[in-house]
Amino acid sequence: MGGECICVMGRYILRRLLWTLVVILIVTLVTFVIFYVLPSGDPAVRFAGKEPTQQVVAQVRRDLGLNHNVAVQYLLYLKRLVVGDKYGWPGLGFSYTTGGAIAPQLWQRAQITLQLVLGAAVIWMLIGIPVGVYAALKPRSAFDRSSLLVGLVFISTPVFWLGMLLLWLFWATLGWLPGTGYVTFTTDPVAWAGHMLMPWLTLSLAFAAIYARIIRGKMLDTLGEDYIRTARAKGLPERRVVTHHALRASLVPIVTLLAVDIATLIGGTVVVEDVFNLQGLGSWVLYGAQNQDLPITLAVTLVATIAVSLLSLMADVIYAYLDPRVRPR
Amino acid sequence: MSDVLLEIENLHVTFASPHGPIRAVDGLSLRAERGATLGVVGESGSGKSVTFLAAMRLLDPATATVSGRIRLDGVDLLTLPSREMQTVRGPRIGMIFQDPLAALHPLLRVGDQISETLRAHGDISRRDASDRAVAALRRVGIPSPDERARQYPHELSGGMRQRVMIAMALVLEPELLIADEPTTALDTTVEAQILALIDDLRTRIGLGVVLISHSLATVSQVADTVAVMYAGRAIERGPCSDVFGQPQHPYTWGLLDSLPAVDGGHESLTPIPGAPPSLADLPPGCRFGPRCGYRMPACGERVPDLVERHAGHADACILPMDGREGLRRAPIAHPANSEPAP
Amino acid sequence: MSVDVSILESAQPPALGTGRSPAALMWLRFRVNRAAYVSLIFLVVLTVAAIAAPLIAHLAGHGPNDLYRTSMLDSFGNPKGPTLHFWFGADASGRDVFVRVIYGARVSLIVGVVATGIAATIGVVFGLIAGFRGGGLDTLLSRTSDVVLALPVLLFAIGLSSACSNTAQGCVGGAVTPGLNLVIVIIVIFAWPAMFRIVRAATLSLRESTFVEAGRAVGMTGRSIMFREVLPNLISPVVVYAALMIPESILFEAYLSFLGLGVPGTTPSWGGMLEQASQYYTTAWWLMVFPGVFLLATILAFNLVADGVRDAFDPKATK
Amino acid sequence: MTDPAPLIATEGLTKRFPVTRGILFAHTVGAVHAVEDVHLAVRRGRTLGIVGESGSGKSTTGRMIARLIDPTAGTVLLEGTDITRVGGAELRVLRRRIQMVFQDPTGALNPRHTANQIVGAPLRVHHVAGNRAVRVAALLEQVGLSPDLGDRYPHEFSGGQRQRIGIARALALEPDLIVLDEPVSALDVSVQAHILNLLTDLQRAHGMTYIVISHDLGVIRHLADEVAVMYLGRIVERAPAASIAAPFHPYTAALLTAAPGRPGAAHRRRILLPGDPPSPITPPSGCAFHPRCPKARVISGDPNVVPERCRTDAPPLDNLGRGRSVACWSPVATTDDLVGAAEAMSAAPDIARATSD
Amino acid sequence: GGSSGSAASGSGSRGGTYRVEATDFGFSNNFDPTGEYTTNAWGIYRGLLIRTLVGYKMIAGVPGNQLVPDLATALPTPTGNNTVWTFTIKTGVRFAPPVNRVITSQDVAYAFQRIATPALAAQYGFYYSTIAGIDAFASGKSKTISGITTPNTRTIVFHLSQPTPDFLYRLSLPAAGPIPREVAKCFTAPGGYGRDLVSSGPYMIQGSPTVNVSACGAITPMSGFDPSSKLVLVRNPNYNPATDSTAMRTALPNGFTFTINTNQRDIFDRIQAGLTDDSLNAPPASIVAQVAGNASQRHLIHSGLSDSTKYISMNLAQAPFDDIHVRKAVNLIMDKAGLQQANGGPLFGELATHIVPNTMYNDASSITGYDPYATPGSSGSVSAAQAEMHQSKYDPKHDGLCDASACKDVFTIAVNTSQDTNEIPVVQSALGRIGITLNIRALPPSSAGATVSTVANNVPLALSQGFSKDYADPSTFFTPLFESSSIAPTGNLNESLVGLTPALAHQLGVKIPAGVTIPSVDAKIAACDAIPTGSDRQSCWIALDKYVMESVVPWAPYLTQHDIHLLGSDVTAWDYDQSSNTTAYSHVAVAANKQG
Ligand SMILES: Nc1ncnc2c1ncn2[C@@H]1O[C@H](COP(=O)(O)OP(=O)(O)OP(=O)(O)O)[C@@H](O)[C@H]1O
Ligand SMILES: Nc1ncnc2c1ncn2[C@@H]1O[C@H](COP(=O)(O)OP(=O)(O)OP(=O)(O)O)[C@@H](O)[C@H]1O
Ligand SMILES: [Mg+2]
Ligand SMILES: [Mg+2]
Repeated sequence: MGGECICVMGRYILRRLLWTLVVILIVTLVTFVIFYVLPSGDPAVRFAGKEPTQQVVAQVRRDLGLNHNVAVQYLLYLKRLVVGDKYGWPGLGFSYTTGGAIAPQLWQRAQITLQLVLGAAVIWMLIGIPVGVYAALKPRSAFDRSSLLVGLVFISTPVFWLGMLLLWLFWATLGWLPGTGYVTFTTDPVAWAGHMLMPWLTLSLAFAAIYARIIRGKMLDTLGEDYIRTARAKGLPERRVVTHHALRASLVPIVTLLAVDIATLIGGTVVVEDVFNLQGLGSWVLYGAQNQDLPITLAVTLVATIAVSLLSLMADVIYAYLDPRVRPR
Repeated sequence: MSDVLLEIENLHVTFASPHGPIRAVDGLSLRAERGATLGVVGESGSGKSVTFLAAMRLLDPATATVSGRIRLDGVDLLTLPSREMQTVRGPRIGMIFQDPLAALHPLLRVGDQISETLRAHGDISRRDASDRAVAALRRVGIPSPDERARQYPHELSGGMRQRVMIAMALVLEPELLIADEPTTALDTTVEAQILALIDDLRTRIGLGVVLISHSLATVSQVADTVAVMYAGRAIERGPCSDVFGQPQHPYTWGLLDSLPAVDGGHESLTPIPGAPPSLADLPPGCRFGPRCGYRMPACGERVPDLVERHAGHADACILPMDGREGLRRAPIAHPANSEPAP
Repeated sequence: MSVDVSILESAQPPALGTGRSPAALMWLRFRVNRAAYVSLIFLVVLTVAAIAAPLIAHLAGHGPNDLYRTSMLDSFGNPKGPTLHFWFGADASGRDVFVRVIYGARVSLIVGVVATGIAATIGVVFGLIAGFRGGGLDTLLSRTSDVVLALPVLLFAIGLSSACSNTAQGCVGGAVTPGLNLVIVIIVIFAWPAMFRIVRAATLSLRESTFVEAGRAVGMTGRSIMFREVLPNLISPVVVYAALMIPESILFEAYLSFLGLGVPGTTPSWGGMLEQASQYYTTAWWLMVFPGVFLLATILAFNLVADGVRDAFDPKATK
Repeated sequence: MTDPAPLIATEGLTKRFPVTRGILFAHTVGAVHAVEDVHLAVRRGRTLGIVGESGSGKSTTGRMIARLIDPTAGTVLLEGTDITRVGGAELRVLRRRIQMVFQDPTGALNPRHTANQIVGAPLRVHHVAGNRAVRVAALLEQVGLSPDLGDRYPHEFSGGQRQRIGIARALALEPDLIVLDEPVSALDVSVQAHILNLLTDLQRAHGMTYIVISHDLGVIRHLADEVAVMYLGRIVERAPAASIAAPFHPYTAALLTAAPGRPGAAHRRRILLPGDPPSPITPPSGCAFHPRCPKARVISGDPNVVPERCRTDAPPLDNLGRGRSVACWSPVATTDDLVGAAEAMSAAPDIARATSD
Repeated sequence: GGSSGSAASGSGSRGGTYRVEATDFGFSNNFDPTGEYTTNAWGIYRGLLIRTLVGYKMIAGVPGNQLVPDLATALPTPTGNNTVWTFTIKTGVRFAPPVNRVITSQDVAYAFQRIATPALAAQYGFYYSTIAGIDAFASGKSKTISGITTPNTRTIVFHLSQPTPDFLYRLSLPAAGPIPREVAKCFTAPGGYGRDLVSSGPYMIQGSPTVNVSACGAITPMSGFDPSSKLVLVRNPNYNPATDSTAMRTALPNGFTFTINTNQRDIFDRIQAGLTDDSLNAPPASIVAQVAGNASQRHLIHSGLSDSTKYISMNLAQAPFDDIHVRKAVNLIMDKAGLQQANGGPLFGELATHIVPNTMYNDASSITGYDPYATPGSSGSVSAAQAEMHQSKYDPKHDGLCDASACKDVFTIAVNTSQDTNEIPVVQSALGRIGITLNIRALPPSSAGATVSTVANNVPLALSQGFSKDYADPSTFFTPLFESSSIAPTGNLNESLVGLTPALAHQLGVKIPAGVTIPSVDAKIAACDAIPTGSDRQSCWIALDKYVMESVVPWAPYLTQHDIHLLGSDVTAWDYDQSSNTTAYSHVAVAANKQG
């Protein structure tokens, strides 16, 4: 089975990667189309200064590659993406508004977003799993009910509002935590953590609640499974039944969920980054879209799409590894 | 027969539900003996599974209230501290369930699931445990057991999964095997294999077996003693040949008369009228009374006890002993020939 | 432990079980859930208040866009906090926050209900067709929903809002005008795939169910099976999921408005008010607290109702 | 044996379900040989029983006859007319003549429709003239349900009652043929008897033709005039119900002895077939039963050896006269020697292994 | 104006570092002077890094807008009807490391070659379009710009193809500063040179000396500048104060740091705590209010009156604003005091009553106090506005309200930044009083700009428009804003379409309502623009300003914003650079002893 399994898996992964490519093509195309067909501004005009002559505008267009029709521009973009440009590989071009190269900024900002998302993920898992498991072990108890209700409050809280509330409380009023902004870890680890703490919390509370809910449900389902009864009937200690049999089965589906959530957040922390002034991918794409800076928008879109596709693929592979039933045979 | 292994006395199991208590088991008494097979039959919902889950203390204490006595070799399991109960489950009583796919952990290799049992109940090295697991698989007739041990439940066929379950239940060499509908999910030919296997193990290692089934035929094939359950109580109990040969309780009569014969013809069957009572709303007196063709006024007054009338053959019916056979041929009355909604 | 639930279900007291339509049963079960019931009452009150907003404004003596810049702003244009006449204080333009909060309920409720309604309808119709008919159409719709889910929501929202905002008549030939309409369009675009997936999956399994086969066996046409046999059985997942979509839509509107992409500031909306609050929250807490509390309470109420609806439809879910 | 005028007949009925793999670009990697070359015929007013283990293709055969799925090959003949490919309006007409009752009484009823709606559906679909409500009430009464219960939903009925509703629906159009797919296997014994009685009563009253599918020989022998035994998609034996007790096919023999008989009846010695039924995706060569066949071992005299012919050639369904046919190269005369052979096989490890993979 | 009291302060001493923080540099061309077109960059260039032939004293008020020689020895007198301008460059002015050599006339000429190189996208290259031969160079037809000659290393002569009286002002823009070819030639894409800018001023980017300029491939960005985090300036060792004057640059601090701190509130907290000195961002009104209310802190607020006008622009080709009475009524009803308050109150700006800010007129006496639409308290007058509206064709009922459907739901573009958002309700409420209701789209600044400046969008009304000078000649307002020739399909600044002719309208796809003639001021602009700089020219512009306000009425101007700076307590000297509308970095000083 081994060899064939790997081969089948490989083919499956290849197919998924192919589909990822298709999605990337479509998503970037849509981005292009939104940018060109719908909006109002001509980036060249802005680039060309306050009182541009038509020649200058034309020249800027040429420089920005805007003189070709959309289809050609798109193809050129793809080409540069594949073969690279003067800023290296992949060819992501330069910002229409600042003239700076995209790629180095992208990595820099991706780091911040990644720190934000991963930190938040750790927090929400650390809160969500124990709460969910404990609630499932004591269904309908006071803890269960109150965790459900508190969780629902978290789920219902708009992230930006929570962020503002935290800032108002812990920064503006109490002065316990530093305000918005970002300090690199290497500069000052304490300041780094101080600055990240509120964004992490803001991002993770709703997820913690959602995960607690999901884990509680999965755990309850699992605890109702026949094989848990079997484990008990074998005389296993309750602790082992819970950890080894119930938790294991309950957490496997969480892997997929986690990967997809993290992936979605990589392009989706806009609001938190906005509130906390973090110069990550989210605030960048907001900037790019609001300023019609297509290369920025495309770069973030690309990263987000790739993150979603690859992480969900990874999740599926891990899932297949953890759950023999879904391994391709 | 004196070698009583498991003795259940006046067992009551009540489930709390939003619509009032559900009396799933209601004053049940049973006995299982060493080296013999006790067959427990009854329609769906009659309390067969609950009884033995109660014996294993596997019911959720949050919803189920259990009272009465369940003695294993004279020790009351219901009062045992839960740590000691863990040493009963597995080493002393093994249990297998209806749907072997659902009853095996889908994410663990079958060999590991067996050796885990061993490691939980004794100081045994990982290696020895897995060797013994393979041996257990071999004993239940699984070909190339060492390969199978490394497979996952979904990779095995139904019959094989049930064999794994049996191997797992027996690996600690318990005295009692409780098999709750072990063959319902299996094909006819495979069912025969499994029943034969259980029977074979029983004779070979002197195991006590409780075989729970809703199929009279299945039970009749392998059981030494049979208990017929109805609405949470045993209404007839006795040696297999007696219970099926000279059934005493009108309900047993009804069950047997409902069965189409394998070699029978088209003649009309005689079904039991009505449907089992709601456990949340039991009728007064004899639970079977409302459906009974031989009902007497006294039936509605008290719950008849299980009384032993011949050697080892007991029933819970108020009808006078003499002339029961005659009655069976000529029922007194016949309530409406349709079953009401539960 | 195996619980024979069918017995539990049918063991309801006869008063519950007989002669009542499933809807009535649902309602009975819903009412048992106190949190959901209270939430529903809150939402009803909120809806009434939103409808009666002009009346409330009249009673308060301040219209939603009346400016009290001499009395409620200092010389720097900073707003003043709650007073006897301005219960929730004033915003940075000197408008009555209380009245605007009440008016803001309109946007949230309309968005929640209308966007969800449209998205759910699209999702159900597409999902039903895709799941039932299968084939190329299914592939097309499924892949489309995949791609939509892969699209960056915000970028799309920004693109659409800038595209539709530069002329008086909006975009797509005037079909989409900025503001509430656009917000609803954006929400619909991103919300239908989830419903689509749920309905499609449910339809796929229902299509294999025996009663559908029974329908065919008695000679029903495909369409009749789809609408008479399959659709009624989708009510439960659809209603349950739609109930969950409402708070999500409201939240989404708040996000869009917060980012300045939602309804115009002249229409009071909670998200828009909170956007303004984001400039002032360190000094003017009331701008943040009141609309935020209402937004949270409304979303929470919808979530609780959704939970209640789910429990009512599926008593097993809560355990 | 071909009947002079069978109501329904199949010729070479075959169904293969493609086995696909892949998510994005699904491709066919094989086929489930669900039904292979099935010939059947049932005369008007008679009952054919199909028995066999799970996955042997009973339901698939039934569904093809009821035209719920299309055969891969072969024909279904209703009164001699080929109905295999009819569609549209013709199929609607056909639906009035062939109806089906399903195994799972709960699943077969739409939980969102009342009993009246369910039973009335065929009348509505086929625009049957007359007062529908009256007709539905009559149907419910016919199957032993009070018409008062008509506005209840399926969950408010017991299993037996649900099956009655299913039967009422099948009766609504007064079909000539009813295919009953495991009509009682989901029911408790006491309820099962009610339904079996109902079915016999109805047949007597209306002169309908039944095809009854079951894995329970008791049910089959109770209802059927003729029995067809299926193994891995093929009919291995056909016999009048009365004479099936003396089987010719070793599989039938094993089935008969394995099936728990009526309690109290004399026990036969069981023929314990080793292993599990093979996968219909890769059916064994030759006679599909040969890996598990004790008779083959009796012939060869060695539990490890199967005669060449069994392994290479599929035996045809031979007509042995008196309504009996069997598909076996070496039909059984007595079952006694099979018991021993089967036991020897179980002991021979490599065979048990070969058959269970 | 209000600036005088708070602008210049203290004298200060040498040393220390002047620390500035900003949420974002917002550079438009990555700090490459050839294309960089932002106020903040210009302020830094002028005060610290780039010396142009002519410059400013970088002080507040009208004097700050007067040209003075910088690199040039003197202000030249043009010959040939303002077409020939000859400059002599001071001796001993040297580039900062790594170039280190004396600045020559070729370095100035090279700057113009860069401006004329299309690939470098000089964003305000249009100011130099009258230099003879610049187009030929741009199109590659010529290797040099024929209109710029450098007879010797100290002399540079500009020959213009047409009279350009304000040419001197144009030479004061940073793009016209000297650029060493040996370094800049390596940067062929827009913005690249910004990271290796070679200073000619008293400071330079930190790390300049370590850049290897021997070969293009060896050049690395200067370590002191990272567009996303910081700009650090240190003293230029080659700067010779003798070539400069303290009137222009006192250059007291030892260095400047411009640091990105994305948290705006934090910046002002730090300023108040004395941890930093200044910000490129304006402090929010809430903070200013708080500081102003505290007697001990009030002195930290400084400001200068920026040379900009904030206005509501009306489209003369769109109903109902095609009717001058409506436009006048809009001016009369507008609650300018309310708009001022929305922007933070009087501290944040003075009411504007006409087009060009007074500080841009050398002698503003004849226009100071001019307010053709004066209303009590500047809060708008319903009676006056309705009386005006009464005369309009859009008031058929003659009730003083705009009754016609054209006045309902007038499509309006607004800007969604915080203060501009605050203006919306004020305008809406004011216009409501004369019967005009608005259909408002509040967009981000760049989209709003793009939308309004695309003629085909036919935006009737645009709120929160602002215009600020590039240099202190009123032509920088009138020409782009009101000349018909500046109407362009996209990027159009003449949003009111003043001077739109039917032919042009047709070409742009705009419909002029029947019976409407759109006034033109082309001739008037041309006439003023032809006058050499001086008081005649001024008077001409002032007359035009009044004419536009009374007879064209394309705008409702309302605010000249104050550029407010909250300063740290270490700042001992500060002034406002009127020419750049920023802090006068060349005149600031910090308490050196308190900073290391
Ligand atoms: N956890 C539980 N909570 C409430 N009721 C329960 C629970 N478990 C079992 N019951 C009820 O107890 C009764 C007896 O159930 P039990 O499972 O013992 O029946 P059974 O005889 O095993 O039937 P089957 O043949 O269907 O397995 C049923 O009515 C069932 O609904
Ligand atoms: N729609 C289908 N697609 C693929 N395979 C199918 C399909 N329906 C049935 N099969 C396969 O065809 C074979 C025969 O199935 P069928 O349902 O006819 O068996 P059966 O004899 O009725 O069994 P059971 O007693 O379990 O109902 C099985 O292997 C089954 O898995
Ligand atoms: Mg059971
Ligand atoms: Mg079947």
